Amino acid sequence: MSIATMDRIASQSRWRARPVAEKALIGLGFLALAIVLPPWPGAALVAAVMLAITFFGARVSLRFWLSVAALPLGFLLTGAAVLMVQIGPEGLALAPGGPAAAAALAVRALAATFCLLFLATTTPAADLLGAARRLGLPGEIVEIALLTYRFVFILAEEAAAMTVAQRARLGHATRRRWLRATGQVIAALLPRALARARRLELGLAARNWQGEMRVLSARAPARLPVLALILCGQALVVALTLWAGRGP
Amino acid sequence: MEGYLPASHAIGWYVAAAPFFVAGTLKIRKLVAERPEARLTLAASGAFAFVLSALKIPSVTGSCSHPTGTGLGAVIFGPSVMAVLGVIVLLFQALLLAHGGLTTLGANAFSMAIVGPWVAWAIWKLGRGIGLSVALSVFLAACLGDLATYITTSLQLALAYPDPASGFWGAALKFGSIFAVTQVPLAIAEGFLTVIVMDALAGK
Amino acid sequence: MTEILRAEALCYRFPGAVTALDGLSLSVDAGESLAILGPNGAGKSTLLLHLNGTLRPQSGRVLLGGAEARYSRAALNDWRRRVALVLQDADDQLFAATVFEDVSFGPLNLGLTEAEARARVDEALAALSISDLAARPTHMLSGGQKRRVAIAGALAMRPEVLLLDEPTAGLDAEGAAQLITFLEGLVAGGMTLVFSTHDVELASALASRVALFRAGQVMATGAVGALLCDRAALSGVGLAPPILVDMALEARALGLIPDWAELPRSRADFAALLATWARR
Amino acid sequence: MTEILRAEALCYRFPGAVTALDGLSLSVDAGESLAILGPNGAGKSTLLLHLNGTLRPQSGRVLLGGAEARYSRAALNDWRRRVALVLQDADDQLFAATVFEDVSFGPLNLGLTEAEARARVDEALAALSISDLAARPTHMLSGGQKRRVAIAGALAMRPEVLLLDEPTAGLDAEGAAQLITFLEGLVAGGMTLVFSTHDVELASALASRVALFRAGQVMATGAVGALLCDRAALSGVGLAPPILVDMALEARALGLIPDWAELPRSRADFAALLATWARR
Repeated sequence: MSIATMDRIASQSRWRARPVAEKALIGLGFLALAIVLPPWPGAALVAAVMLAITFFGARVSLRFWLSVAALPLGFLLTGAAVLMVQIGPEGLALAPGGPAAAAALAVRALAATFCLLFLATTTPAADLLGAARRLGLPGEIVEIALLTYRFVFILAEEAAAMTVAQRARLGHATRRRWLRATGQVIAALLPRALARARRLELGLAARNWQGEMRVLSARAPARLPVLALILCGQALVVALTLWAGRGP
Repeated sequence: MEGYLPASHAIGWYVAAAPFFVAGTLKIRKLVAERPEARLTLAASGAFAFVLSALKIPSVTGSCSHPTGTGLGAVIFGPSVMAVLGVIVLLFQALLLAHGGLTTLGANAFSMAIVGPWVAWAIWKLGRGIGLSVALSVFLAACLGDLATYITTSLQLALAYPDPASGFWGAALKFGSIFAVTQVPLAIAEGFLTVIVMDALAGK
Repeated sequence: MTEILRAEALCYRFPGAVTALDGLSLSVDAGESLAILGPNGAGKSTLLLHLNGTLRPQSGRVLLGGAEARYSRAALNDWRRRVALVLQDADDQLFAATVFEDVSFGPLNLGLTEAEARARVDEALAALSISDLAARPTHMLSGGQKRRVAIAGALAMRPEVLLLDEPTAGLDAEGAAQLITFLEGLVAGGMTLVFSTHDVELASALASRVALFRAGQVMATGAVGALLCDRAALSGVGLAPPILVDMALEARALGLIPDWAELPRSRADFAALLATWARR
Repeated sequence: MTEILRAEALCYRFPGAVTALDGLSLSVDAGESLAILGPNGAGKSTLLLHLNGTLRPQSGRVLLGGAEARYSRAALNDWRRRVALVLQDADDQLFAATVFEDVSFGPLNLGLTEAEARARVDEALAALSISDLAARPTHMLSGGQKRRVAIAGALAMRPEVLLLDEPTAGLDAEGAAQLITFLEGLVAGGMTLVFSTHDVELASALASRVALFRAGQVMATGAVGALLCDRAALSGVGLAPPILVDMALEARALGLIPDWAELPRSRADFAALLATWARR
């Protein structure tokens, strides 16, 4: 997957135009629940709800979602496997509570990953940063992050083109040459990145830049009833979890 | 990855990383107040760090992986700025690539944007101070900065998931040995890579 | 005609590089469309950066509406409001996440209120027929779309003069034709246009006057009809007349066209000439 | 003629983006100069990336010398040695400190000895008349020089086919003319050339055969003389015939040129036509 793919998917999402606050409340709210609530049945409920919202609400492409989810899920398997074993006096052995611990971790991590994937596939990172500024993150940091976002795609394209050019001249023929060629790409990329920064400085000066990066936003404001509905859904998940955990 | 740490640990690492992030932010604010265009340079540097962390490099053992760039970033930009740029990079890794996560951002920032760069920077300074060559200092800084990052990650995981029989240290050994298999060859590769980069940069 | 901009004996040298401007003088009249024509590396972009105060001359001066330009923040503010610049690579100018946000940058820098700025953005997007792109992320635009957004960002400041660096570079025939038609419309509406190019065909299609550049100096200036058929002057800067003009000159030398007849600027003009010959 | 490369029913779609190649088939004969002509975004660059194995088709296949291409590391190495690629932006291709080092990148990757590689580099630099630039740092070159160095880097691998993406983009008239002359020489020496362009004039000057592209498909292929005077086919991809061909077609319609006469490919050809009319 190229760096631009997820962003492309997010900006073409059916839910792209939805207010960021609504999507953030869904994604981040359930993310918090996923790690705060007891994994069973709390995180499992969150996972189910997030899958439903992702595929039936935002209609994210299953094929794309699976291609993105594969990597974190791979990590998850290794991590959970570690919990299955213990190091005792007689060396490596199966941990007594291992399977249960591994399953709990797996459910929580799955639920949390589904929340992140929902956010990442429906909301371009730039929208989230704009919202973070409104929530009080320092303006300079948000501006730098937004400019980073802008530069990321340009530089990624340049790096990709350089890699293609190197491969065309057999730059990856051996591992040693590959490592060397990658070093050359990185070394070529840094001055290009800084030169771009200087050129953008000129370009912005020509647009009468006064030292602050003010722009108008055309984003829809969040709707209170929708926010309330989301909160109700989250309260319901909490209530169900507590009820189930009440014991016999 | 997302959801890997229990809530208390997630919050704890956010709190632990916060002072470094705030210190870096204050430094950047001062820089930007003096030279507004520093925003562009910092952003270009951050984007550079992100793109470099998405490049594929061959590891010594035969698999491929991604460089972390912590050593290179620390040597070029300094560790305090790297704390902020590193957090921005980690945020975009989560949102654009689904690598890492938001609940684990604090923990990852602590290991990759704070411990790694500070260790790399200290070794670079030390190496130059005791008269090692530039190449060797760069190699050690990048390689050990990388390792420090992964040792920190292992310890973070061990804290969260102590071994039922042998406790924290047993868990640290378990997580550490898994990382050792994958990360030691990669750290060596990244050390070589960083030397090549610094060498090529010096030639420009 | 009223002079709106003038460069007098400008010199500029980038540190560690060759001299970009070498005592260059040039004046721009209100309402004209001036092509800065010359080979790559002649100093064309550097001149444009001087004409809106982005670069400050190392010697010489720029006059804006007859008065010497000053470089105080207030003066620059006023200058850039009046003289907008569109760079060759739109990626050097677009920085915001979406098209709408980006175009609003200039108006907000002018100190307009949000409502005024919003109106300006809508107007500029409509002028370039890209209102439908407003919410599109800037990095997902095609080259031609980026160019339009950059121009919209400049027009949203309602300038008197629009400076464009290689406006059709990288565009395909259709994209270039659309842009030329749009810019012609702007000039017809009273805008003053100054654009740099290495393409005689573009100069021929869009300019009313041409300044020939080489090595940081103006070698000649003249009306487009006169200068673009001056083979000697053009070859002095490594160029040749536009194809159709060249062929018409050939025809004139052969006695097919009378000396006083106007030279063709478009395929249609040339086709009309052919029709005349066919009727004989 | 022997076929050297063939694309069969290639499909490629970038995730989340429009389809770049849509069941495209095309064959390249040894020794020809083939122009891939179409508007921006038609899939031209994506095709070139398939022709040297950089991208792997999502369906369809590529044949190299009649055998289906394979994507193992060894097969790719052999493929790319035989089919070299020069990208549109030379900056993406030059990363070594000096011109000499950069051109030696390919030969060294082929596993040649230093002495052999050195000989290859000298030969490639001489072919492009840039031997004097050998020690020059790559970032201190002009746009035209960078393009030549990039081509030298490809030629130093002694490929059978040279793929060029928009070879004259960004060059001024003089730079473009020099490059075209050089590439003509290469073809005359037996090289197979495949280049992408949105410029009919370039296709007319350099190609022996043209493939018209639109929306990831080949709309038509034909000899340059036949296809570039087909107004209907060209307008189907948003293009018009080269200016001189267009005017000659006009003249033919008016009865000034007999139907069987060859259409002009250069200013000299057209001037000769004019001379014929003047003699009548």
